[in-house]
Amino acid sequence: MVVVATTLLALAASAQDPGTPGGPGLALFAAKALVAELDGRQVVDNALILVKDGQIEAIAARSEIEVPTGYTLRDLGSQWVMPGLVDLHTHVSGSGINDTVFQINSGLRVAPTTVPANRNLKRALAAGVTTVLYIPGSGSNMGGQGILMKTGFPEYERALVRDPGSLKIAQGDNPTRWGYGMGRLLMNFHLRTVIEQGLAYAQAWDEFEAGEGDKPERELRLDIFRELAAHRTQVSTHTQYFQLVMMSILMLARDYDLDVYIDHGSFDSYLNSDIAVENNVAAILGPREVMWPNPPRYRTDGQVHGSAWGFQQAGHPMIGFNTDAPVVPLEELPLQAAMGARYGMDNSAMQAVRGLTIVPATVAGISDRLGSLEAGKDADLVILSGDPADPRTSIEQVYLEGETVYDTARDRRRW
Amino acid sequence: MHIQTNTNGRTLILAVLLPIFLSLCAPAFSQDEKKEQEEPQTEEETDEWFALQGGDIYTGTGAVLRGATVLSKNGTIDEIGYDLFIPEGAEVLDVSGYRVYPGLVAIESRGLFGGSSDLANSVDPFSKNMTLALAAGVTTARSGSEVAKLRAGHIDGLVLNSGILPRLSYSKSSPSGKRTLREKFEAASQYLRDYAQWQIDKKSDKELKEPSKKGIDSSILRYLRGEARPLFSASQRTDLLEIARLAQRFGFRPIIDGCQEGWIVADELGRAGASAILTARDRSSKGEQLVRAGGSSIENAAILHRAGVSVTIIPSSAGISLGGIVGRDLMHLTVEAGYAVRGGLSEKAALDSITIEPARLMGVSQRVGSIEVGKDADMIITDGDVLHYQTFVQWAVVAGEVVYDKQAELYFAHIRPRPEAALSPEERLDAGETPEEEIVEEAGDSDSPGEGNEEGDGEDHDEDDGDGGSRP
Amino acid sequence: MLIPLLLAWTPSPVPQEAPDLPDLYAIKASVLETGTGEVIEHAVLLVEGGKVITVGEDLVVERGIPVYELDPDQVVIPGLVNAYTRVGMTGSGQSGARPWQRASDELYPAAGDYSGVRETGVTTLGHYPSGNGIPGRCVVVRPKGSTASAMTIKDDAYLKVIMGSSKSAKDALSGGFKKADTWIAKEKKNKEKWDKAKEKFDKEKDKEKKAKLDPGPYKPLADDPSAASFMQLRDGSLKALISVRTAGDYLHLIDAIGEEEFTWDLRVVMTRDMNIYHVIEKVAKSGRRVVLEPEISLHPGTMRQRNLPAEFARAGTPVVLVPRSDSVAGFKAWRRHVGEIVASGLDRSTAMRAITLEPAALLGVDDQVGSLEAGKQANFVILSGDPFEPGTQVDAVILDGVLVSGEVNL
Amino acid sequence: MCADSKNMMTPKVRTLVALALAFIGLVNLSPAAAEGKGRAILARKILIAARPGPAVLDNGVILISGSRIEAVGPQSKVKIPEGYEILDAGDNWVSPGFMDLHNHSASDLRSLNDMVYLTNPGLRAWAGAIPDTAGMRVALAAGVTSVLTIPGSGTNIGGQGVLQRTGFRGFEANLIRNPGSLKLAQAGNPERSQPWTPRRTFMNWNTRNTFRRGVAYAKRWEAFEAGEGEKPERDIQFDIYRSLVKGEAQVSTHTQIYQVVLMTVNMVAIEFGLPVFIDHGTFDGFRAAPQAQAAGVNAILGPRAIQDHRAGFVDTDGKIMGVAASYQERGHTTIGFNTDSPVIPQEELPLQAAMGVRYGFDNSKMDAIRGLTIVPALTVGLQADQGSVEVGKYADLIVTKGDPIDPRSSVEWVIQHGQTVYSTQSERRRW
Repeated sequence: MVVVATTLLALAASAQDPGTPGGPGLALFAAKALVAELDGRQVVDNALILVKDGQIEAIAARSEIEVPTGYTLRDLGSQWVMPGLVDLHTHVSGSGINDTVFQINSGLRVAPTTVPANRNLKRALAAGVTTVLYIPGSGSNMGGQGILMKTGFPEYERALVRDPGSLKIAQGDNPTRWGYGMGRLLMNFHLRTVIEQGLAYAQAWDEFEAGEGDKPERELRLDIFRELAAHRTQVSTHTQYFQLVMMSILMLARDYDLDVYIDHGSFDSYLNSDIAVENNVAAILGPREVMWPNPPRYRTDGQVHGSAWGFQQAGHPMIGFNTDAPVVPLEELPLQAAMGARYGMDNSAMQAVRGLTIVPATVAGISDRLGSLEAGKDADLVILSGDPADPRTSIEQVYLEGETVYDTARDRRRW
Repeated sequence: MHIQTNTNGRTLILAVLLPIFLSLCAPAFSQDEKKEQEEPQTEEETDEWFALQGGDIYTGTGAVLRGATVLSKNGTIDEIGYDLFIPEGAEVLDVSGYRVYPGLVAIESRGLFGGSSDLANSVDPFSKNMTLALAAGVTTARSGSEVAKLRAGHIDGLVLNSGILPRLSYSKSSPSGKRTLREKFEAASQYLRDYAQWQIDKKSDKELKEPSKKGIDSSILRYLRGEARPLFSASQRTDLLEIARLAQRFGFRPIIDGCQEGWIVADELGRAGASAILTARDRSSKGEQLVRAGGSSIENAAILHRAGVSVTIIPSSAGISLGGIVGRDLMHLTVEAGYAVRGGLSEKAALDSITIEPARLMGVSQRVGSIEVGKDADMIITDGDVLHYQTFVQWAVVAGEVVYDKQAELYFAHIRPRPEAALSPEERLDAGETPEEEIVEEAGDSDSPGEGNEEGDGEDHDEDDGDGGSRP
Repeated sequence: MLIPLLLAWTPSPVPQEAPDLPDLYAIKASVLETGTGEVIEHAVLLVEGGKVITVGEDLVVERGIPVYELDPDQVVIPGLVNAYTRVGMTGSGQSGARPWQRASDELYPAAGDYSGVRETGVTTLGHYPSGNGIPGRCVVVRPKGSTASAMTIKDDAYLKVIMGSSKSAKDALSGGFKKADTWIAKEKKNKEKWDKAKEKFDKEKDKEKKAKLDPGPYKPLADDPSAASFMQLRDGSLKALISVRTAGDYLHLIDAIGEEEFTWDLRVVMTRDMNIYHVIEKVAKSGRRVVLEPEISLHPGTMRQRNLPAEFARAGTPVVLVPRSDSVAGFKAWRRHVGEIVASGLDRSTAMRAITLEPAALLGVDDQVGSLEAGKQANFVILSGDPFEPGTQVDAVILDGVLVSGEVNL
Repeated sequence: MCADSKNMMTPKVRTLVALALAFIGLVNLSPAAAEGKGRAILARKILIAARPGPAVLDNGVILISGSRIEAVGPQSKVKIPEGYEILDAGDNWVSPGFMDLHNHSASDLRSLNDMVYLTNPGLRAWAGAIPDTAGMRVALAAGVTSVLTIPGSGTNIGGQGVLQRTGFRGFEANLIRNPGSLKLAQAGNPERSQPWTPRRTFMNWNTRNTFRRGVAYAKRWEAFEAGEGEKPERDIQFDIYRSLVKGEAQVSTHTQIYQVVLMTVNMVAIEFGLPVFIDHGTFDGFRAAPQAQAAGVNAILGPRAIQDHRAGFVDTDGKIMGVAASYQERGHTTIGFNTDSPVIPQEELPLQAAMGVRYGFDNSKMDAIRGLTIVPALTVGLQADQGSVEVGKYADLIVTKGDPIDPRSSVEWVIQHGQTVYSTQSERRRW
């Protein structure tokens, strides 16, 4: 009996940690919790967060709820708590992600190239970045399928959040380097060709599964479109200039009804913000945060226009940030938000924090698990000394599904 | 009625002659001028008279003489007015119903004279381009360092002046170049001061010897003495400012070619007594890193002119182009001037910018650029407002001789052949046409506008409205 | 009284070595063009010693004189004169002014072309030296003879000058005359110096002293060949043939000549878009000859045809026509080409004159050749018909009274 | 977007957006928001430019309600309703906004030519379109209120053009019609740009073959939609031909010398029966004017305005011929003008007409202004909405100091869809 118990304890040793699955509950006291709900609470002062089985059980002001018995208490003193940061444009979870044999590679997947918890990801974790979308490069029009993964788990299965995480489309520039005198018009045509095929393929399957029509022949190349058609995954677009972003919005989102979001929209892309709003296309910005003084077609009269500011001007509510790591080191994701705010983005309603958490989580369709401090969501918590966007702020601890994966008290400070 | 206008005409002429002749700068030129003017006489034994009768004469001095006559003797205007006595054997051209303007002056040209440099010995006076330039109203043009008349069919009496528009460079692209030029100016002005001092001192001390000219740039001395004006090519604000400062510091009047951002620093240029050679339609966007105004502006000519900078206009291409893309070459000098009007320049100033102003810059304003007694009989006869896009030169007269006749040449005879084209411009869809303005302008610089003109502008009003109403 | 001779006409076979004609003979032709513009029917041409004794209509031929009665279709015309050719010449010229240079120095009697030339009916040639600027002097030859002197009719016929719209070209001409002036001045000084010395010598009485003072005979200044040429132009012993391309060139030529007075004619180089028509009146007034090809040119920028030779002629300018291409083949086509511009408006007799007497006059040999008149060389061509008809053949060519091509039967 | 983000625009957010929009005033720059108060414009001279219909109206008034013209007439007759904002143009002239059917510069200029294939009917200029670039802002200030932005002529069929306005911000606000046209370049440029130097006969065969297949594809769809035959497989390469066959888009043809223009008429218009217009027509193209006129092929001419005697083209007997005049002389009655911007700066469109007139185009019936307004509108089938000052059409109007094609007549005001989109009163003159 006792033996059993002890063995059980022994077995659960790792699982003993409070907050982790099977372990006892964990109660965190924090001076401030950046809740970052999509539509609702943003901040809770003197907050109490209950964590159980890797999930957030409850979050409220200390005065409002009792700490259940058996819960381990941790007082974080003056420190803040916030949800783990999400970056939807990264390339550093592995290598070998730019296949440029063909222009259209809707069948390729980055999954087989993934190296979980690698050096880059570890440093990112230490910066509070807990979830990334790992996508193919923009060497070709359609680079392939990315995956959503957590940065802190060394095991692929645990790290994986969703595969396919997105279909990567690159509309201009980089792919043109590919040669053959190919310009944007032809690349655009190729995209349309494969999307039309893909959607037809998806529809054929739907019909078959609905019992109509006979079984379509399986086509790896087009399977991803079944996911897209069912809105189970999104299109992440390498799209920057006005006319490319316009295409992302009007062609991909409006005409083909794909879940698409602007991935690193820069330069004069913000001039599309009104149609972006109309068509519910989120704007994930960076690593270029300001319009160059000398944009390709528009004049700014020498003024420096922040992309985030620009989108905000048209009242765009879904502005997020990305690093395009390694273009910008993944751990500098918060800096992207900081720069957005620096160059004019109104940050009065915590837009910077939202842009690092709930906004990307929402557009990636994982806000049921991630992106905010809400009951039922993964306990991916970042314990930090203050405003996350402020470079002076230091990250003290990072919890992943309740487990302490980074702790400056225990590990050497990585960032 | 006639007599009255006639006298008006005369007073006008007198009124404007004086200032013009006074304004003749540079004694250096007057010598050249004598040389030039003798030539014709030596060749003709008998005087050659030419009378241009009945046209509305836009003298270019502000005066408009309707239905008047210009009489020229041996290529020089002898008399302008009404009921003139026409000598025996004079060649007479009746241009009633047409307009007479001074021949246009192109401050830059390519390929009009056939020849290379040394026009007197290499000109091809029958070249197609020369005829086409005359068809565009150009009767005087600069080629290299020479300025010459388009005397089709002649190789004499051609070159009016040479060694004109000496170039200097003073640009931020070459700081060292700027320094050396500044030093040259320093030295030259120092020399002039010393020389003046010496003039005084030597009265007392005979031994005192003249300061040495050694190492002094003689051309710069000429600029400082106001005997000549240097030409700079500059378009950017900073360069323009620097040149203006240099000019004000040492006291010379620069001519600036390009001048795209002149409208931004117009006042400085005005104070420096600068003149601008520009293309009204110049197109350039400013450097984006600048938060101030910059780049080109359609208002450039107007703003500069308002600031007292004399403006000379030249199209973006100074050659004759038959490639088909029209409106940007020397065949369309008047169109370019039209764009300056679009930008706010007055019609009068626009006409000056392609006649008297360039003539002044090239030191030949005592010969060409306006219709005045004593000047060369270089005139163009048009079927309407010279700045209107539809107007064609019907005849071009150079040195009192018809050197171009639209109907006699192949090129444009078929376009609105003369009888039809004799329509007065008012009958055209043409609002740019505003003689009132000329009169107003001219009321400024001469005592009385004269009834002849007032009457004239009255007419235009009526017909203008009339035409509007009569349209379907 | 006239002895009618019947002669059986047989078309001449392959031209074999032509049988010589007697020293004295008569030619009876139904048509003979003298080259002066006169056309004689039933003409009789009497030749003796290579010269024309007389020519006229239905002249009585003394008994015993061999009479060659031509076929009724055949026509006799003077031997053709090409005043501007280098056929048979081989030299290559230099550029710059070399007015002393002589084409005669490069004559090569054995040149194969001459026999070909003879067959075309051309009996007098004006050879000019090649080169640019002022290439040199023309020599007049007959296409016959084994030595240069045997060929030569006249040397220094004209000085070829090339004029263009350029300072260098104009200076070459006006500068030449300046050279002449300076040489004359020098020579004058030289002479004066000698005269003084002579005077001193003559005055001197003392024998020894006198011996020392003897200046000897006057030695004129070694003459400067190019200055000399321009002095010759002035004194009329040399004329110029000045070639221009455009109307502008002509005006620059007049400008370069300035006050100078000398004899010159004009060579107009035919180009595609010729604008020489601008100065046709001026040229006519100047009374100069003009040398050009029988060519229909286009009015610049159009497809309109212009017959410039006819225009020059109509304006009163004496026209000299030369073959379009300077080759034996060109010589063959010559009459046909002249025929073309006759068809399109050039007066016929002017055309005939333009290839015979006028060029002879240009070369200054019209006293010997160029027309069939008493006392002139018996150079004539027997044609199968009208000279300007395309089909017309050369049946025989007689040069200095001697048959040099084809045959004539009794 | 995904399930969650579908509701990203919660009511709260939406009001926020609306507010924000209102604040930064983007509203006045989108046609949707044009509705509301009426306007009355008075002017000494109004160029109606109707076709068929009058050319000019003196001392007239134009009533605008919302984005369209409500009434046009003499000031003496037309009554201005209460509360209408009155713009008195005084002695200035009012005319319809200009339209250029050959524009490249309302785009990024990097997406003009895809040189991989010779015929690319599937490509869309849309993908590179930018209606309100810095350059086009200047064009607007010159009165150019709509353009047909087309692919380049690097290949025989460059792709589909797009019809855009220039007065508003962003693409959708400015979109008139997409596809606007199919760009066909028969010769002149394509042979230059291919490494394997195809020649005209091959290019013509290849182009013709593409058209044949395209039209066949369209016919199959027609049949299917008429209930005959089964559903054809979708082919976006050829979809444009469905629009062409329906007459919903036209073939805009880079076509120049005589034989090429003739081929445009004979092949595209007559053989395939597609709506097509000449979009250059220069050099000696005018020799085919009678055929073009007979086949109803409009001539949008430029940017070359004259033709002199040139070997290989035409013997003009030394004359310098006006291109437009030459079409007119040969009986062509539907003539417009273009710039091929950026070959000619877009703002110089009116100059093209002026030069046409200068070189002999008969403007006594005011066809020059029509060539910039109603003719292009007719040519692309937009005459119901624009091209003249007539009731029911969009209020796209420009106010000029005088004759609008005179370079001296500056543009003072540009009104698009009833709203002031440019005015020299509120900003420095751009042009």
